[in-house]
Amino acid sequence: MIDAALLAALAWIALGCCGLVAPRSHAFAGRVLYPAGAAVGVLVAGIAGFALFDEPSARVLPLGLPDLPFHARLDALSAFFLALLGGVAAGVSVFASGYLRADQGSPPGLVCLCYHVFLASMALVLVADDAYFFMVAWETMALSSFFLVTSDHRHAEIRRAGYLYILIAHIGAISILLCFGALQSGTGDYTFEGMRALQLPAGWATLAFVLALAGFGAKAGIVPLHVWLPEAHPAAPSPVSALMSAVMLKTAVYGMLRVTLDLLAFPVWWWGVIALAVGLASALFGIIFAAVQTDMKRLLAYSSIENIGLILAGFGLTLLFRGFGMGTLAALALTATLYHCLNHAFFKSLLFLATGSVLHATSERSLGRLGGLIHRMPWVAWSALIGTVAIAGLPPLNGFVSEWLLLQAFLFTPNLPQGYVNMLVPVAAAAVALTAALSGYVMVKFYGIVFLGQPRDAALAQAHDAGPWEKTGLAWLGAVCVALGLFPHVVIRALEPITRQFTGYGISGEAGGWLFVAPIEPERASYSPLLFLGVATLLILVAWLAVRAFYHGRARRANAWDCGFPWQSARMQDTAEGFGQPVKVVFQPAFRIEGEAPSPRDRRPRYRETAEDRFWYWLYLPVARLAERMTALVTVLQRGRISVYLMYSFATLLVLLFFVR
Amino acid sequence: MNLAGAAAQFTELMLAVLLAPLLTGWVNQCRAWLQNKSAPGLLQPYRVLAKLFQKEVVLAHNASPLFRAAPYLVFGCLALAAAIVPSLSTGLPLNAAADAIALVGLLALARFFIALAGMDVGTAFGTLGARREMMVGFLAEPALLMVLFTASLISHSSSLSTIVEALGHREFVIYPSMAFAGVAFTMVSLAENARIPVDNPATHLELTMIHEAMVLEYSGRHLAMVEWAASLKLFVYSCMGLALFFPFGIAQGGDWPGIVLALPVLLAKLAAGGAALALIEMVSAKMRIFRAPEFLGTAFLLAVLAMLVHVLLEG
Amino acid sequence: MAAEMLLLLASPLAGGAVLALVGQRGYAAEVNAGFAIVTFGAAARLVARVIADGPLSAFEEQFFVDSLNVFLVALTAFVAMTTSLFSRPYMRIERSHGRVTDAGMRLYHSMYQLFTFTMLLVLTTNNLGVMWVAMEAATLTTVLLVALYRTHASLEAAWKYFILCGVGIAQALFGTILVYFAAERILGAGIGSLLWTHLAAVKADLEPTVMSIAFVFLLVGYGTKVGLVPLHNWLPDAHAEGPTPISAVLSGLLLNVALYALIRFKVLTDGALERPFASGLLMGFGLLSVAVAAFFLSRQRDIKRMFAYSSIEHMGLITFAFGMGGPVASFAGLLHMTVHSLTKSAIFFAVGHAAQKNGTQLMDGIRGLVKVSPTIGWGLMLGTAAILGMPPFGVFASEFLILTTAIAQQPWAAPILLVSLGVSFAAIFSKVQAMVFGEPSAARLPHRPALVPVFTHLALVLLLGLYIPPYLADWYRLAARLIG
Amino acid sequence: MLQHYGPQLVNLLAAVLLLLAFAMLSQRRILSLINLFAAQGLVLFLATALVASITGQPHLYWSAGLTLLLKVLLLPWILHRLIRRLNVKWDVETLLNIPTTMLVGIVLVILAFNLAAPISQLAGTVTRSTLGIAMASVLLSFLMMITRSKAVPQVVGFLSMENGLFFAATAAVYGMPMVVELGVALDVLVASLILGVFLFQIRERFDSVDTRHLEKLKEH
Repeated sequence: MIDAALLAALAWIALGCCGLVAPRSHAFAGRVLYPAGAAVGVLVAGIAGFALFDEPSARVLPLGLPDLPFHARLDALSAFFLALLGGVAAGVSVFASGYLRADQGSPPGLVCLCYHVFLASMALVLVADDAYFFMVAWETMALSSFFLVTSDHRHAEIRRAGYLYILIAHIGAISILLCFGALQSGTGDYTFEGMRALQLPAGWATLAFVLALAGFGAKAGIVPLHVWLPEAHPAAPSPVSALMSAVMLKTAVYGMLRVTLDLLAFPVWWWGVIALAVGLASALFGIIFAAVQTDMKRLLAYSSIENIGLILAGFGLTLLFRGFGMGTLAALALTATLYHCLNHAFFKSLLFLATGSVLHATSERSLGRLGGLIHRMPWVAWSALIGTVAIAGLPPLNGFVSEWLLLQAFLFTPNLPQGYVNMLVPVAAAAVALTAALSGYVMVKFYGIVFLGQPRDAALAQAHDAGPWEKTGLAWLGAVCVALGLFPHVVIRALEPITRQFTGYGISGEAGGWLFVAPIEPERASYSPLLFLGVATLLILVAWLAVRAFYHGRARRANAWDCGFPWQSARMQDTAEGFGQPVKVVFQPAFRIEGEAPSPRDRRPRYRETAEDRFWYWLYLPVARLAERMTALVTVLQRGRISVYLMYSFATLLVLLFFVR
Repeated sequence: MNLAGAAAQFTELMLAVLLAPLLTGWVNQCRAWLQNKSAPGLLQPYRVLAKLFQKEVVLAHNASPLFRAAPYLVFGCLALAAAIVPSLSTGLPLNAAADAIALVGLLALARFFIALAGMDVGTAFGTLGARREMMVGFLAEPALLMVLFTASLISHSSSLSTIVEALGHREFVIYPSMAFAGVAFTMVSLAENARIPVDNPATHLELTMIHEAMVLEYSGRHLAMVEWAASLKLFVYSCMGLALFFPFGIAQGGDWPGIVLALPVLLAKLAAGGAALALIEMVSAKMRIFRAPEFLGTAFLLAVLAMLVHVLLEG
Repeated sequence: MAAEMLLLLASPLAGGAVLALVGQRGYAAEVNAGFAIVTFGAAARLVARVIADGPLSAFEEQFFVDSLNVFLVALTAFVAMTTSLFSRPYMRIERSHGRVTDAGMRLYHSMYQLFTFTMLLVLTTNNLGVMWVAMEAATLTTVLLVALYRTHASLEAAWKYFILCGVGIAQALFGTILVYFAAERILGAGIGSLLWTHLAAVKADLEPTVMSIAFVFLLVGYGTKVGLVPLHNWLPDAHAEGPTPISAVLSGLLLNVALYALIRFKVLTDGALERPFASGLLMGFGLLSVAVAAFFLSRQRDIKRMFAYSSIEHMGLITFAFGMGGPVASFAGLLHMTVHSLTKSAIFFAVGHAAQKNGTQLMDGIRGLVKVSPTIGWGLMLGTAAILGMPPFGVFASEFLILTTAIAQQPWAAPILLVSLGVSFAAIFSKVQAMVFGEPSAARLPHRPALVPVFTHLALVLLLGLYIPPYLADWYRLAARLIG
Repeated sequence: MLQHYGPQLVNLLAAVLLLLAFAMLSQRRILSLINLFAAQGLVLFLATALVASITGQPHLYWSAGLTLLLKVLLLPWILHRLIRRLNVKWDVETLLNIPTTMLVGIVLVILAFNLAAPISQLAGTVTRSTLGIAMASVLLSFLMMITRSKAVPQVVGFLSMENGLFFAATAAVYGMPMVVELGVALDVLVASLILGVFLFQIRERFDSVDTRHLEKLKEH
């Protein structure tokens, strides 16, 4: 199994290198390499599917440091994320083969290389079984994705975005590195086996946990380390943003789970509280900011922050239950977490690809100039609708299932032995509910403004639907979203090995047969998407047929009525700003709002309002200023006068001599 | 699921679908009485529906298939919701298919599509209505969820029929948390059903309307479906409220005699509830649209408070 | 043994003489490269011998090769060779631009060989006095090269280089005398008490006070050449103003060699004092250098100057690693020495060509390199990624080991390292990204860059990141055990 | 006789050396600075020769001869020519005024003696007590280099530091092994030649050998 996985990663790298054979040929890369990459993706998913129920298999490669060859291991957790990677990569690669065109800055062969190295490095991150291999794969992932983000490096803002991304990624990587240092705590044994065996004292364990949270959080984009995310995702080509948001963020989640649940065999309940708090903060922050965005890819990027926040909340809940030794509930929370990872991977990549098609058709990212595309590009619109319903967490699609499981996990919290946590839980549940509702709001805004209504720009009349490759990719991802929504019991059973491995329990035993999902026991809670969808469809059909049967199906086309307003133009619809206004009003304190409103006597009234991220002003700019000050400080050392330089060494000599005495 | 259960389920569903307009009519009549106007008659909603079904549909030029599908979708969702809520009896087949959370999700789904339909034609009022509807939604939905959570914390289950059985068929206990939840639920259902003080179903006043603005472009059978769905929504919420806060006389496990007994009880409760709703609408004034968030925020906080109270006093 | 040693030292010496005699001819550069290649061959033979039959000494122990210095010998010879290959076209272009006179070229070539000779002498000699002499000679041979362009800036840089290093090295001589003084009381007067092997044998009995004072003088002396803060002031000037090949060998080799001398004495001192006195000092100075250099980076405008500061930072990191000691840290330090000199010289090669193409060393004047010349652009980008500790390059391997050991053994140092590495990454990457990407500022120049050395070095660094050959590893291990 | 008075004579010479170091520190005129340097060389030569005759170590005679040749004759001659060619005979203004410099110098001497005291106890040589003086003169030359702003005095300071080192070697350990002595001497010679070349180059670039002109390279 592990060999197969490694070979698949190798195949990806090989495909990438093939890109260098004909670096300037789009046809070769697009028609040969990317489809092949997609095939490898399917293969990876298959391998992982088998490995999920298989015994963990390990392999030591003759690479790496002398005393530390590359250890690779494929256990249930890795297999799960590997399956996620493969499944998404398949769809995205097929899409990419139709998508990547001549207008990028870097030659296609180079992009192809970076793309496949990116995929391979993510796969290697998931199978790495020692700190060095992990870090190598991790940073390779960062570097290759950086080159992908800046592949169109002619624009200054894209370069800036890439820079911000790689900087935060690198600092995060250093902190992960230090975390591993704390985990091996001077034994010099960097393999995960060694770290598992090691029993760290509480202080070191907590240090490691905090470092891991910070390091992986920087990659996952948790508040306040999220600032790179809304910059990098719009900058990158859409397939890349899809991969980054769908899979790369999940590798960060994987790392968190691996370190905390696996390597740190040291359950401390209040770690869970930290993770829960950070996660909910990120979730609310992300969705609130998504609501006021005017760039469709930025909007999706912020919603990624939200989803990562929800995942982190589930993770925190897992830690909480685990810390209090409640195995079944921990298993439930962990299932919800992983399930949401899976869902987010698919619907978010679907949506990013859809925005990519829109971007190609209209070369327009700003919501203010889109609209009515459901007529021009129906295929994209309908597949995007699936993604939208899913991400809004509405039944019967997949987004709802994971949120349902998460809320179930919350429902069973209040018999915790810790009073304050009991108080905290209802609030947390409320935050989750609020987030879910807001995501519905955001998605109505997204879909309604991009695809519905009248075109806000004359140029949109020329918009064309996506090509066959892109359609295939979208269809695949959409289909998976539906399947994940309709057959949750399958997924839950697939997750059982993982939950058993880390919590000792599985929840699929009570899963109430093939029709119902009942995580704890049927009379506590149960949900059956199939029945749900079946009855709903039945009712809808009956209603429709009845209406047709008893009455008529006549319809006449006319101008919209709109309370009889005579002149209706596209500009009378809500803009993105307008649609976000209520959220801006309700959650005012969250934003840093600047703008001017026109006075009644303005000749040419102009309205401008920007809602900025406070963290820039709270965290990042101060840090930059501090560094600036330090620089000014050390600069004094290098003033150019040779006597002064001599004095430095003289003083050093004297001071040392004095202390030797 | 046995055949009897299926039959009971079907009865409950059809009852809801058929009685929903009647409830709307009843509420309007009560309101008219309280305003001592002459009431339009109890069956007026049915007449309206019939008329609308007869009329031909006028579609805006750029109305998409989504626009045409939405009314049926919404109707279907709410009918399903009506089937899920244990109005006559608990333990029916569909109760297991969806619990409280799924019910909220179902209502959200309906809202989602009607809002999209509102934006589809791309008129000023349509988008305005959709925006306001979603604004109401993103505060009302979690509040409703929290109310249901309070109930499910009490009954250690999120499945509605278990909740009802726990609340209704055990020995009588006073739950202070349910008081908070009740207030919150009332506020939420006022907002959700486009009632005063949040919205006014009777007017088409541009600046204040929410639901009406959203469905402004609908006509003919589509409008009929939308209206019917709206009254279904009112019916569902009423039944939900009654099941949560007055869970008496609801049959168990779909046994026929129980259902036969439960029917008049339900009707009585609905009549009382409708009257109460009309009374509330009478005594309160329509508030500015930007007060709505505060109103709903209060409801949300009350619901959360209800959970806290439960954890504190009853946990 | 003696033969290889003789060849190793004679080849560059002869090269210096020959090139001084023939003067600037068309083939001088080739001759230069030829001698460098011969030297490398000799080094390779020597390495083979040492791998075969362990530590060796020659000429009644005046010369001594163990696993610690043999790999530095190999490294030095190798980088000297590649640099000579690089300097062939580079200096030719400089000449054609008229920045260098014929006399200058003659001086350049012969001094280049002599410089190689002195470094090899420092590395191979067993006699601490000779080591000092050779170190001073290394300064003397390079100081004229730094002033090669005869511009204001280059003269100033050379003058500072000369005075600061001269004074520093004088302190080192005093330290050496003190060591001799301490040794003489045990081993008796005469040449024997200056031989490192003899001293190492009796290091436990050396007089602690004397050794500690001696080490202070030696630290200030050789530390100046290593470029430890606050003794570093000559380094950026000399690197920025000298010809690029010289910057490459200065920062790639000379700093290593000086650090090597320091390590030899550190071993003696820690042996004499029971407490880790020298190690503590090394750690402190190393950390200080890392932190200060990192903050210097962000204000640089001259690209070579910036990378000079990054050399200070990396030497600090290596010094810190040796100060920590222990098998892992010392191993990491040696590895870092290797990969740093390879990477940094590669970067200087690429930078040299970039500067030649754009006609300026100021970073604002260099834009869009990947457009102008993809090879140079990617060479610079990858080199920078490597030097900033991006895997899968070798620098990451050593930094990985150093940091993970640091947080386990010296937790207090971890935050300092974290901040410094973050700051330096931010500074260097932003500047290099701006130079490599974006719209180009300069037109293509006719000449073809000599980028074989660049990519050879980068390939080696990549290899070291992914796979360290077993004999090399054993070699590092032995050396690490030697350092302790 | 010599065995008895020799060490005392050496100590006397050492004292003279220290005196000369102070004199150089306080000296303003370049010409006399060079002469003082020559005198220092002479004292060094005498001391070395004396130690050689006391201990009868042959290689010390060699180094004595070397000192005479290099430090007393060659280098002063080179320096004289240099300043004649560069005609920089004028006074040297110091960065730090003379009395302060003197005070600092005294502090240095105290520090040096303190450092040397324990070591001198260990020394088996008759001239043990002079190690402190050697160290002091090294530090003093260092101080002199710091306080002088012109190039030539800095060079002289550099060379006199070398003298101090030689004296340390002689006094503490009866001189380093021959090969080292030769190497060091060679280095010093080459260094001073290169310095000469430099001074001319600097001169022709900056029309002055004031190191204050050499402050362009710095961080802004």
